[in-house]
Amino acid sequence: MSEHTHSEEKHITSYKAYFIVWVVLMVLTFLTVYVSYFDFGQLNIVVAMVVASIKAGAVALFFMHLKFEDPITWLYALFPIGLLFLLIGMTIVDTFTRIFPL
Amino acid sequence: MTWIPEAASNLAGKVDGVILVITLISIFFFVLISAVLIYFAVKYRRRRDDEETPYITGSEPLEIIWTVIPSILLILLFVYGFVVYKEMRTPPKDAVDITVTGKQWLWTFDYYNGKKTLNELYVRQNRPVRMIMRADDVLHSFFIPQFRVKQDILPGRYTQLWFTPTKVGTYDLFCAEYCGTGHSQMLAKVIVLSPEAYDIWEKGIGVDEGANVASLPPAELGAKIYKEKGCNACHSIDGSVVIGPSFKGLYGKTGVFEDGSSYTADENYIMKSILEPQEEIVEGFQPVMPSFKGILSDDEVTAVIAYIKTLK
Amino acid sequence: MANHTIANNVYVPFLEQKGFLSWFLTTDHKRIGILYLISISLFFLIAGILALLMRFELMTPMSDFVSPHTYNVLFTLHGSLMVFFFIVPGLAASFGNFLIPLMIGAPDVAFPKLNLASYWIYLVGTIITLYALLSPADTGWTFYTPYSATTDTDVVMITFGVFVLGFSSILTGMNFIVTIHKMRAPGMTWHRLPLFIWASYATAVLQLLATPVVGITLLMLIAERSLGVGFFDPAKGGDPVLFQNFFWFYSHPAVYIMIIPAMGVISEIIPVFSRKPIFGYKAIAYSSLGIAFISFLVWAHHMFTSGISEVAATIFSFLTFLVAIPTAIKVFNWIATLYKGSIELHSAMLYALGFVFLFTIGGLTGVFLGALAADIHLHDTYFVVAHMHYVMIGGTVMGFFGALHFWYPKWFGKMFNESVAKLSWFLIFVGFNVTFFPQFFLGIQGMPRRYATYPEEFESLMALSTYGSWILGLGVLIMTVNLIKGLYSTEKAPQNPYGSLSLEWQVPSPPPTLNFEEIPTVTDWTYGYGKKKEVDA
Amino acid sequence: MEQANMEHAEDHGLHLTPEQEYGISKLGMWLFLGTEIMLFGGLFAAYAIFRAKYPELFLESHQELNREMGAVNTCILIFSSLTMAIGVTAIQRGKQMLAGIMILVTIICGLGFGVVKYFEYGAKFAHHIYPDTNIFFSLYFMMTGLHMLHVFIGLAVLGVIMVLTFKGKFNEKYSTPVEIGGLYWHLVDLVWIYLFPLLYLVG
Repeated sequence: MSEHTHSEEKHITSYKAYFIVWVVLMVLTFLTVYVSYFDFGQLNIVVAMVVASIKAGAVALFFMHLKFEDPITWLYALFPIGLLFLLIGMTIVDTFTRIFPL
Repeated sequence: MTWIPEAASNLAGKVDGVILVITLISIFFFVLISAVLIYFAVKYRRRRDDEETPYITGSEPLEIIWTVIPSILLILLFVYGFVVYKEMRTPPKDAVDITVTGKQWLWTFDYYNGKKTLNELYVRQNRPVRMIMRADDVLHSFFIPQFRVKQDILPGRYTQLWFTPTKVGTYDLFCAEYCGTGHSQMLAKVIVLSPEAYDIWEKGIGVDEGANVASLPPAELGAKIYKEKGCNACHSIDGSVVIGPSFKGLYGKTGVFEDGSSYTADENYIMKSILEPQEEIVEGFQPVMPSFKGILSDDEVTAVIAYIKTLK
Repeated sequence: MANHTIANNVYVPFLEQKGFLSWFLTTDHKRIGILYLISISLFFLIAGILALLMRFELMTPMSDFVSPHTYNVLFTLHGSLMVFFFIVPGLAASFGNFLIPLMIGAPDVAFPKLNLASYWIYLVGTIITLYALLSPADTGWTFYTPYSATTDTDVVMITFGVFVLGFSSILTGMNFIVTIHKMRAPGMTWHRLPLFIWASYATAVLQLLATPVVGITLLMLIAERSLGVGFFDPAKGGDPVLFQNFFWFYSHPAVYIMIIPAMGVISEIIPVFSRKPIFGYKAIAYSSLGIAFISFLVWAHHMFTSGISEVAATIFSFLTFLVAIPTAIKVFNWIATLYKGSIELHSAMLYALGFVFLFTIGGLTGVFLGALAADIHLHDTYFVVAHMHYVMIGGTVMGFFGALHFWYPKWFGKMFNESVAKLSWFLIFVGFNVTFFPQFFLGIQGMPRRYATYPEEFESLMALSTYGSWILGLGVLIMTVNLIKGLYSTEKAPQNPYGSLSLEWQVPSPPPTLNFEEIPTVTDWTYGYGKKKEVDA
Repeated sequence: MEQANMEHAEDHGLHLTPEQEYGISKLGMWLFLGTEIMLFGGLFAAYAIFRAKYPELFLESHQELNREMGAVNTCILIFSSLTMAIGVTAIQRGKQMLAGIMILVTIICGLGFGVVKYFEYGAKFAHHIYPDTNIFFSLYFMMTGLHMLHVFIGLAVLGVIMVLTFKGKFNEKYSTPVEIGGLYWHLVDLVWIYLFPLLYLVG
């Protein structure tokens, strides 16, 4: 099983990098709360979700070291998200294309 | 008995077409696969223990053939099924509406002409009808095998289906979605009348075995109503408690209502229970019985009472 | 693997150690496999007896043996026990546990303790569900709302039991995926893996990612009953069909959790008894992954009449037809493997061929249910009952029995009586067809499922089906006795009675505790049977 | 090395090197995180559908929630994620004391999150808002409740890891449990990153 050892060499992230990510996360949190006080209609949820996804991406990539993981880990990190979109997407397709008689 | 029930609606023949085509294709593939399987198993059976076998690991042309041919067939079948489905789901503009309500465990039908029936659906031959359906409590499903139509009905929202009955006759209507203890008793009859007979029924003159019914003795008529109007879904005649009290030994029995007052099950009590079931609830039972006011005539109520009297 | 050395070379079979704790604290994948095997077999027999009782009641149109309510409880328990306690853990947990490390050349699974924990979780789920039997639910195994939210019977306990079981399934799946990724012996590349491993991998992915959805759905149902929330209650703005969407998002992949391992078993048995390399290895391997993936896309084909939109029904019908393609590929490849083989009709091979035969019927009748117009008529009738049993019994259970007979000597180091095994196969095969083939006709005639009583015109076919169930029951009884008796036989099984090339047959029967004295180095694929031409080498 | 190896091999029943065990455990944890995503996924799907169905109800109801408390909790969780990440790097560099303290801070943050949540729930109940009030609050209580459950599980796991860290069980050569625990804790943060805007901000 020596073939695996190379890819599993640990990558150690520096404290400084974590602080930068944390500052970015805090700024984004402040931003999303601030924006929520204005009414942009449907745009609100879009902005909120985009900001949340950037934050989630930062946490996953740096705090969780996904950036340094092998393709298999990437696959299993992304595949459930794809499935989740499928579940949400298709149930929405069903719910909102029903024809109501009367 | 034929392999598929009588086709008694305009849609039935089309659905049968789909079923038939798939059946033929299935039989073809099934015979092919099992014939080859048995042929190989016999022809290449082990005769000696040291037999040599060739090292064959696969064949790309074969893989492609048996991927592509079924794929094409399957897509064609999908399209065929879809085309018929689309027609089944698109009611014509001239269809008349009947509102169907399912509840544990009976069907009520409200007609466009103001009539209302229980567990009996009257439709006119060759006129398209649209069912606007809703459930009162849990899921049910409106299923008429001879018409090849089925649609679940749900509480809280309407679903629909349509058909044009093409043959005069009486057909079974089943509840096809499991709905509890009385599920298998949630049956109704679909009565397809010729245009003339339908007009008579619409004017309010009983056409279903009118003369016949009148000549029955009350207790026998009551027994008939007990089955046809769905009393049997909730009231047993053998003493067991299903949903409502059993009819066995009911007449003359005494008991208490939920508010504590007591009653004796005499003629008036039974009549009131049939026509205004929500007024007084016997202790230990749920207020679930629908009113049969306007569904059973006075004579019919009398007949049911006479029938209950016979169940000692 | 430099530091892998075991001092003693004395062969100690894994079954050697005795005592209760040596079983319930074991982390040996083979022993855990046996624990699962015993548990699921018990539930199979119990649920099978429930089925016999139901068929007995259905012999006549009236409700004369049990009351309608009891009948409803019977089919609910039969379905729940068969699905959640037998067939979902089924082959994956029992034979998967036993075979995966052996086949890939590993001493154990990646997380042995977690493996044991999975079994305990399974037991806890079992106990909760048995407790729920004090007031058995009458909802059907699908727990459809709003009936499940309103019935007086105890739905919370049984769904909670199933919820707990789900975690057993999830952890097992996770364990197997990691094992297959990380624990393969040197030289065991992906394209040398036995097809059972490919099948187990596909199954594990489904267990891992589909099961949590049913978990949360059942939690929502429990909240509906206990906290009064209204996700599925139209009176509170909820939607009963949403429950079905969520439920089938798991339960359709679950069908493949049940069947894919059986397909893997068949792919192992057929080459060995034909002495031929499996035909189209890559096609079978990738079709397992293909089926697993597509199975996430087809869930609403259980719901064409349930009130989903026409648009959704059309999309799902189309995707459903796609899933037939990889399935067909497998069947064709199995049959092509027989070509020019040297076929021995061992009982395991009979089960494998029976599988191909019955599964073909199950698959083809699935096409009826995938086609929109035909499904409208056939949905929720006995046609569906027959189709499902052809896939589940004709497919999975045949595969399970085949696996039992095939790996029996390896697992226990003993032999069963082969003639009796063939006889029981014959009874099971005939009994099964007599039981379920008439149900296709019942369904086409319009006989709805889950009926405690039924109109008289269906009586003759229903009675025939009941007679068949007796033959089937007798066959299973004989098989069970034969296999249990085999355990007490004095005859020792040889290491490799069938001349298989797979790794598990290269260790003694039963295997030693750590499987391999030394981790093997693999140089060829598993299916190198037959005489190679120079070019191929 | 040999010492560590023997110990964990014993632990594992398998004869794996710490490197192998590390790779195995990490892949296993990521798979489990995939499961968790799907577990919350059902609720997210329900949220998407009911929000699309009843936008006014969601808009109205979400104003009952305390945006400030939610924001404070978000900051707490993000900070705890930072300390957790620092703890992981510390142990990878062999600094057991620093790692232990960082995990302790993470646990304190987690408890703080729980306290804020306790007051939030209390305020809701005081206003007679319960899970059966309407669909929005059903979702609110189920989503945050399930999340809270994960926080508690995470706290228990981190508690054990912290004790072992202070006892010096982990070092630069063997830090797998700390990293695995960290991954789980970050997932708790990840889920909250979505729950916060969905429930508190846009409704």
